[in-house]
Amino acid sequence: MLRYAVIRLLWLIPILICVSLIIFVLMDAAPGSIIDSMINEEMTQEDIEELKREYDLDKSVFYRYGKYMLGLFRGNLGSSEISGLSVFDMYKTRFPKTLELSLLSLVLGTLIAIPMGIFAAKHAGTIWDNLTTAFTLIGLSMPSFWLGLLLLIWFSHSIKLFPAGYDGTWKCYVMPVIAGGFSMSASITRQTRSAILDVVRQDYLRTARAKGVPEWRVTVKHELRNAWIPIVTQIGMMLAMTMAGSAVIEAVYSWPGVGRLMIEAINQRDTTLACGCVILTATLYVVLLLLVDIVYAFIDPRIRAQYSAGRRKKRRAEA
Amino acid sequence: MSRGQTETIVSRKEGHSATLASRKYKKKSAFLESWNRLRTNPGAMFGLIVIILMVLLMVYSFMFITEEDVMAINSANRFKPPSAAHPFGTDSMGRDLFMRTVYGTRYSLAVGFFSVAFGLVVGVFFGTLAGYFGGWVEEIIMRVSDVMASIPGMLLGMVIVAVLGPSFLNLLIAIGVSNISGFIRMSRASILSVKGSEFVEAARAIGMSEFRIAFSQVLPNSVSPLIVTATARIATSVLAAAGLSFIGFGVPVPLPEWGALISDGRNYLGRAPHLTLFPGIFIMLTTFACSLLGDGLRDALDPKLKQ
Amino acid sequence: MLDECMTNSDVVLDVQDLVVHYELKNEVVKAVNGISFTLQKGRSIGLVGETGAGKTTTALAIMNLVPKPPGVVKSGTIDVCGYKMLELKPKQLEKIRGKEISMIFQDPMTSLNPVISVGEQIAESVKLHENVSASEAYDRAIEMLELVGIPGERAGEYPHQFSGGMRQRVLIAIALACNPRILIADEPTTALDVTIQAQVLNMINDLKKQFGTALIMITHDLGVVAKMCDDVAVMYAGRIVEKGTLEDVFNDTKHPYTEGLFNSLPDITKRESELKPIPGLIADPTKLPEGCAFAPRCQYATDACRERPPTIHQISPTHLVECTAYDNPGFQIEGWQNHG
Amino acid sequence: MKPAKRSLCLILCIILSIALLAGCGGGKTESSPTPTSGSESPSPTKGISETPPPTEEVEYYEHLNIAIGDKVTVIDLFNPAFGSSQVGIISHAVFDSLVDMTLDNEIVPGLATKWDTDDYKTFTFTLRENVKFHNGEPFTAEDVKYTIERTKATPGSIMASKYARIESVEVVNDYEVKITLDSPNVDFIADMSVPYAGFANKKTCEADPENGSMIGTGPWKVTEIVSNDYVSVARNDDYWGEVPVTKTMTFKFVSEETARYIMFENGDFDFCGIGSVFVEQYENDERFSVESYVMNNTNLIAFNFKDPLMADINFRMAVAHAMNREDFVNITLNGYGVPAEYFWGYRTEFRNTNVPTYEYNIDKAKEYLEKSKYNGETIEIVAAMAHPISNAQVLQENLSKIGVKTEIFATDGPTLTSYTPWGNTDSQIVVTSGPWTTLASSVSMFLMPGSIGNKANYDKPEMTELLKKAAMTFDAAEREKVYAEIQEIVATEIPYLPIFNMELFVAGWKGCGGVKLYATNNHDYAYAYRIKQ
Repeated sequence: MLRYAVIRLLWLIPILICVSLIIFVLMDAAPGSIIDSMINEEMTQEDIEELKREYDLDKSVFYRYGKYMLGLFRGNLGSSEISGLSVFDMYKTRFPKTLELSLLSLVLGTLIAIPMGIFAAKHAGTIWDNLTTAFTLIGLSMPSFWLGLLLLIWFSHSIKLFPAGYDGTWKCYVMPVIAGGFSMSASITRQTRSAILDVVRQDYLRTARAKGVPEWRVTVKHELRNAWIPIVTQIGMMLAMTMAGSAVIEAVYSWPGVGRLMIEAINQRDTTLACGCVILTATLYVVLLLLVDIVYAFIDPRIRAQYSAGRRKKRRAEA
Repeated sequence: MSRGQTETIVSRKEGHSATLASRKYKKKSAFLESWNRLRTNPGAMFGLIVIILMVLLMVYSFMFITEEDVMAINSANRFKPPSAAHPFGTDSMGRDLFMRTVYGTRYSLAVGFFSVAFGLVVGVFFGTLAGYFGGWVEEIIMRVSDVMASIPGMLLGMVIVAVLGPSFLNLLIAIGVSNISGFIRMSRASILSVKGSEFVEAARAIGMSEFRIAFSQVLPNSVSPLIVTATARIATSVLAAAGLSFIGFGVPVPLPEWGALISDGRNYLGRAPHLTLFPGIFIMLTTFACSLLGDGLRDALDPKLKQ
Repeated sequence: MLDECMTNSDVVLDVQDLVVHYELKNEVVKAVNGISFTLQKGRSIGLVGETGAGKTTTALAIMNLVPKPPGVVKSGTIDVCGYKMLELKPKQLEKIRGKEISMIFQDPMTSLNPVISVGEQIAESVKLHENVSASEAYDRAIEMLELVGIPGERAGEYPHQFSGGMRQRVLIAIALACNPRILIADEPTTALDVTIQAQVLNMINDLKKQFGTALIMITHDLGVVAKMCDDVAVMYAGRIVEKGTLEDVFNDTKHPYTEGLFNSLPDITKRESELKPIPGLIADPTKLPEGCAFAPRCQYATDACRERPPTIHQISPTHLVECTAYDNPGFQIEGWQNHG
Repeated sequence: MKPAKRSLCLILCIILSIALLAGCGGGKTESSPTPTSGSESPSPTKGISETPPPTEEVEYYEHLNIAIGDKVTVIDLFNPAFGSSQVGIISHAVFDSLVDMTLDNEIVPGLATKWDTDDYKTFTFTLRENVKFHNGEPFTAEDVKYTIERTKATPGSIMASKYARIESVEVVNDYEVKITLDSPNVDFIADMSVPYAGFANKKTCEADPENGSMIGTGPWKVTEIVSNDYVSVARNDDYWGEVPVTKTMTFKFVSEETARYIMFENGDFDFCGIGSVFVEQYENDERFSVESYVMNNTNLIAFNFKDPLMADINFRMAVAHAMNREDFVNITLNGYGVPAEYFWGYRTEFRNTNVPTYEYNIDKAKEYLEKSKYNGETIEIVAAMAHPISNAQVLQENLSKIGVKTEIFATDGPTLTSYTPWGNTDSQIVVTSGPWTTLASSVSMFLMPGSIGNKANYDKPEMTELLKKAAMTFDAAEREKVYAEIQEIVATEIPYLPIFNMELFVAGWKGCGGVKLYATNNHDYAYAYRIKQ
């Protein structure tokens, strides 16, 4: 198992190199550069030439990329070109806010989704099943920013229940979590329902019932444990996606998260900051997916067997 | 031989030819059968009707609404609430929101369709190669797909639109690219599950080339998960396009894409909520319809799942 | 609390005209159309018939495990050691299943939960019915494994690490963990190859004798019935067409369908003789004919057979047949080469 | 009911309920305001800039929350990122400049008590004594020298271009400094009056390069800054000037405009800039008082002279006559704005009003169009940021009325800057805005060849001569004549076509006051207060 994890982490390095190269080259090709966001009318040509030298913009993009990667290998993500603040510090102040939001929406989403998914699967075909399906489809098809705006108007403008932006109290978390969590819980419900539906026809449930196992225990112990794999995959993917900070939710609620930091970085053509954010998010993403795979092993002994058997090529059922 | 037995032998022979005929008959009906099952599924029908409605709206907008109607500024009637003259009211520049929303269907449908098609073609091609040939081919393709997956979709979209400049085509490419890795993973998984089956050995036994096997034998068998993923992706693509336009990385400003309409209306929410309400409902209806149709297709094409 | 099982009469199971239908969207499958039989303590009965005769549905109905949405128990009573299985509330049912009566299934490959260890799955049954601690239940599970011929230390392993035969043994261990009065075996060996089949059957026999468990053996293999069962009930299209002791049914076959079954068995001693399979296909449960369901395929069928439901004739105290042909006393079927 | 039908109607009723819910819950929708015609003088409401009443009678809020219009990335005189649009507000609070400029353009003493010059080339400032930095360090001439030299050495920092022409800074004694320019500049004193011409302490900066330059001499000291989110300041009790009544303040940026208004109405903010669409709503609400000010910089369009068609005077005249300024004011500014006839800033000195202007006249426009080289091709209008993009769309509509086909390239700041460098030939019409400050000399960056602001690529030797001469003539009356001539040329050659001056609004709760609103957007919240009602 450890060997497998180490290999996956080693793969992180080439991935990060590719990701940073892609972002670096793309950002460089974008019209306008870092100094364009600093220029004001009073500057003359010489000022601009000096600025170009200052930010190595007169040299080729690969020179700058090389310098950036040298810094990276020494473990320093460099500092934002425009404000000089270290990228890691800016990320460090912003990331907890995104993490809080995504974890909260995910946890609440899952707590609602899994029982509902099971409920829908167990009553498949009845009115309740249709109701849940309609609910989840609405959740998936409602644009989260639109829902965010509507919540903003209802709960903050008409009935002054929740604050409109981030103000540190628990109240300001409610609306973004609902806006973000609604679609998350909808997709987890769907995944749970179809996972349980696949399991519900298996023979070993009949064996369990023949053993006299009560229905609730059949559901929790036998059905759910076999349905965890697709559910955990979905949750892992959801968490990985929100690590990037849902840019739209953070835009609507002026949430000081990583999503908005990236938008600002791109708007200001701050390549180092954008690259830094992407690298940190990508690392989190890969680590999270690795965690999901390791969780697979705990859930399903058949997968654990593949690792301990040390077979060279791993064949896990990709979702 | 006693009478009973000859009957049985004869009947068995006829039975055989009958089943042969029925099998041919059966082949045609496989499609018909899925269509029947789809037809009886109310959700899928609702989805199909809404999508057809949207396409009709698009055709209507191509024929009757000119660029001029949609862009004409009229400072007199700004922020008019929904009324008979303007079913959806008017926006901050006095333009009729109904015309703009209807005009906007072409963007969302096009984004939904083409970006998924783009992602599907590229994704499935590489996914099939990876799934079928395995070895270092698979390792490379999967790692590239990991790289693309690890860059958050929204950010990838932003950077691409920032690089190529805001235009409708670039928005398509941006979302298409973020769809690719999903299709690669999905098609690889379904190829892996199908690859082991006997008919692949049989095809190899009669000397078919590996390449032909991959694309003519193995791929058709993973068509149904493909269709289902495609419809689900249409829904997410329409949402992603709206999201990108909302944060200013979507279509160029004057074009009335739904996400952009919501973004225009968001500053006047307190004053004129109808500006964000109607485009939002249109987005929701389209994605809702796509998901319903996707579900319907999944149930129709995959009887095992049908309750 | 449930009253203790009636110990005076030795009847452990009494099924009276059980009718079970599956009501699907646009058709009704009449799986069981009036089954009645009883089972004494320690004896074993074989339910024989082709696939689709309603054998498994009967077994599931006895355990009240028929899947509720499509399945409906139209009528009939099932009396397991005095408990009215069809009227009990789920809570009480759960007390009986696994304790008084338990069941093993056909396909061992899918009947064990793949993510829970074998020992745990056995212990679960023990823990449910006897208030013992978890560790005691686990020890009991290891004992049971040893009993069915699997080394105890493998209790921690998972189902995918066992062969088909071994898994069937685990299922038997699970079923007999709480020493039930009745064991229903639904074609336990069909999925296994012959050598393993014999081992499993012998084991069931030994355990049956050791624990005095009554057995319902569901199979379409007459050889298995001959080896395992004291009584036999031949089923066709949801009804018992012939019922009696092994001796009655095998040597004094009365019903044409039973005769057809025996005729389609190859006889090792007479190689050159033609096999006489029963013509046509098994009756369609959704469109059962008026009279006797076997009439269309029966060579002795008369108009009477086709019009009205077959009459029941009590050939001997233990032997019963459901065939209108016996209305005229002189009727004899051709009989078949005596297998003995 | 058959199960299939039941689920269909279920889905339908859910959709309808969502739509209804969203519809009716959307808050009140009033009729649109009747657009008031752009009044010449700023609207009369004089709310939040009254001077604070004596402290005995009233009780003040101790803490004030102020919504600012853009994010503050960093507070550091030598960091390019400090130059966001809110730099004026932060600098008024945290830093002091040598001299200050009042609301009616009058220079008053700041850190310097006395200053004089004879040739506008060497200036000697006598500094105020016993002025302390926030960390207690004394303010001396050494700090002035250090700040100016370090700013010059840091390209892109906020005052770099203004200090570029300083040749040397000489410390005469602790409280006297002599600054020599490389060439005479009549507006040097006015340049030094901008709020962000502040000074950092040499010793502190060398000791703590990271946050050293956050220590200023102003009435407020920075207690906390979360980059791009908020800045918290506390009162500097031993400030040399008048000490504010409020104890602590927080400047916070909320990007979502609707959320900002809601937080303002819920009391999370005491002051908040208001978009023109909502002005009427707050003016009629007695809980708030609203004050407006007219921005000095004129929104205008530039014709790129490097493009053959744009260089054709007839085409520019056609566009001049085709522009209906009412449309621009009503649509982009919702009626609150001053249509601009002159390229000049709204209150920039030496304003010359007897120059040719071009009234809205479709026929004249068509006439000029016939004479021009225009033959039906599509012209590109490039614009960045919300108001210019809206102006671009109105211009597109106006020009389509006289048969000119246009296409809008809407983009963001950096792309526009990189797309329209000096001497570019790709851009045609650029929607931008004119000189910020009230100094006439600020016009030069729009008309001098080679400067960034010159989006029209205007390069006439005669104009360059006039601009240089203006900067050299010391005598005000003389200078006025030269600028008048410059305005004459601009009006006739139309490199820039003025549209309007924006009227912006800042609202505060009843009992708020003490805010000085400058036409250059560098508002002074240093003495803001709010009385408990």
